[in-house]
Amino acid sequence: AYLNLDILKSIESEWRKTRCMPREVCIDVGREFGAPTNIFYKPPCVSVYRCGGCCHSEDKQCRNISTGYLSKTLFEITVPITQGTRPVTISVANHTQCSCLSKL
Amino acid sequence: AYLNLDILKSIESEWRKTRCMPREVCIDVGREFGAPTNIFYKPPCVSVYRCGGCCHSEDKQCRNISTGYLSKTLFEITVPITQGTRPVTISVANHTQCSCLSKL
Amino acid sequence: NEHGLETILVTRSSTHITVPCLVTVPDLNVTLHYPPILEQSGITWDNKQGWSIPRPIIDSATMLIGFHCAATLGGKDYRSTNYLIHNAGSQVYDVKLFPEDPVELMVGEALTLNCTASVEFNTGVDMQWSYPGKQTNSYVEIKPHREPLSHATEVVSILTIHTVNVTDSGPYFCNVTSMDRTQTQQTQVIVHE
Amino acid sequence: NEHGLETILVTRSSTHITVPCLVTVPDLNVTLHYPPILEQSGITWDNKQGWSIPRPIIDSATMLIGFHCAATLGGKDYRSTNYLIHNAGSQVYDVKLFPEDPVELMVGEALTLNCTASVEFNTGVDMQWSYPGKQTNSYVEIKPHREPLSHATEVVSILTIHTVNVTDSGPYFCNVTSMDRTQTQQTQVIVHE
Repeated sequence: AYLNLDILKSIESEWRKTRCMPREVCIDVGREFGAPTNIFYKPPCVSVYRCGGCCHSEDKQCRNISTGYLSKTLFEITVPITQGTRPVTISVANHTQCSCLSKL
Repeated sequence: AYLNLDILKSIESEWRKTRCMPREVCIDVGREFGAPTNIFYKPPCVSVYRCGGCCHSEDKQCRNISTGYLSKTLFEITVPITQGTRPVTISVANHTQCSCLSKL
Repeated sequence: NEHGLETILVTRSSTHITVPCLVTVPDLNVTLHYPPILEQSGITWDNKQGWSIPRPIIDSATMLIGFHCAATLGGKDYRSTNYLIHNAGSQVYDVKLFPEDPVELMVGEALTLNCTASVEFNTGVDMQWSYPGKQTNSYVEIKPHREPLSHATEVVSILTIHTVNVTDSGPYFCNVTSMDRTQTQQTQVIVHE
Repeated sequence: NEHGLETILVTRSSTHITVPCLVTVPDLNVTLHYPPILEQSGITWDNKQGWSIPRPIIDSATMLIGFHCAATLGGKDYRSTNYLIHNAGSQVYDVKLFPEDPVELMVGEALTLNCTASVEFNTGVDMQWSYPGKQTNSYVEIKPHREPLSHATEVVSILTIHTVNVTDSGPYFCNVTSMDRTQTQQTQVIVHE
């Protein structure tokens, strides 16, 4: 018997779509930078690329092999509000190349 | 003093990019379906859309308000291998609309 | 403020928020500018308070910046400062300091204290420690963490001294200050030679 | 097999994998088809074994399907079955059954037993329970879970009986079967009236 080529094609396309590569994600700024618990960011998240996707073996993990940094400007609110709200610029890691690296 | 409009523009764009909406993600099939521990899928993940992004209040959470299902064909390997490998078709939830819903 | 930005607070009980564009010319035609929102009805003008926006409209907006008022008088355009809307809680439900029992250590060991407070969503709290080492500035690491859960937000401050000294013995206080008050928890640390 | 698909296993110690395209015409020109891979050098043909691919090439491939051989003889094209490559482990490092001490319950209470095994990456194990209720088919929920960690994979099977009965008293066995053997853990459950 021969494997239906359409099945093979659709499986290859799914495998390509789910490979380990930089993917757009939302990063919670307060959590990423360990901000004090009386500080809020507006917006609370920024959009950057981080490595994601699946490796075809459990001993591998999808990791960044090259990384840049993006500047993002946000409003920073400090409570109590009397301390005011100000625009701040932060530098956030942005993965540019990924690979399935061995865990061992 | 007036807020620099460029700052406002870049912050608005960041807020739009990180809003709660359907986003492409990789779902580990074995984990999603609670597969037995002697079954492997090739590829191990499938690509679907799930709600993601940030709400602007901690009492809100980004949830799907409408969901479809996508058919995906994969190979299923059962160990010991003598039981063979076969193509299987699964139906995976695909979020089509999202909203910041109240947790309370 | 000096950044051309005012913050309007929305508390849990607010049914409306007011963009406080005050005018000296009572019948001046003042327009409200705001980010793309779904529903416009219910937004009303009162020349003594400013523009009033119903809470559901705020909740459904994807972003809460870009609110400002504009008017034209004598052919000249005027524009208010920019307003940013912030959901703010105020309640601190409880504060705990772990371990709760006194801690006994040998010199050179590591001390970790975990101060955890459960607070109303969107409540900002300032978490400060006072401890013997603060004066003798022995090397102390303090890590904050904020985690919104299903019914409240958990705020945490973890104090770590990697190698304690006898001078690190004494009372350790975790002070949690919210908008209206400070709550304190305390534990005792004893370092043996 | 009947799906036109053969699985080639790659174990931790494999330095090469062989795509076993065997031919009866020794000097036949057989080509190997494979998914887009980075590095082609090192792939060799041996008409008694088939195509041999060095392990690093397999490790760097994004996908491990679409391997097959093709040849032309007498103007006619021939094509082998399709090969799928699967990294397979075989080691079961240890098996634990929690709680380890005997469990005492009252009728109507819930019983939860957690069988956890640490296995080599990519090791498939069949986890089966034997327990008194299996014959009297009292309502039992069994949930598997697989979690690759930093040095090994944790495989778990959680057995739950929501409302136990006296007939659920007795020995509970968790049998973990890998390619070459079965390991068993046991605990005792006592249900009081």
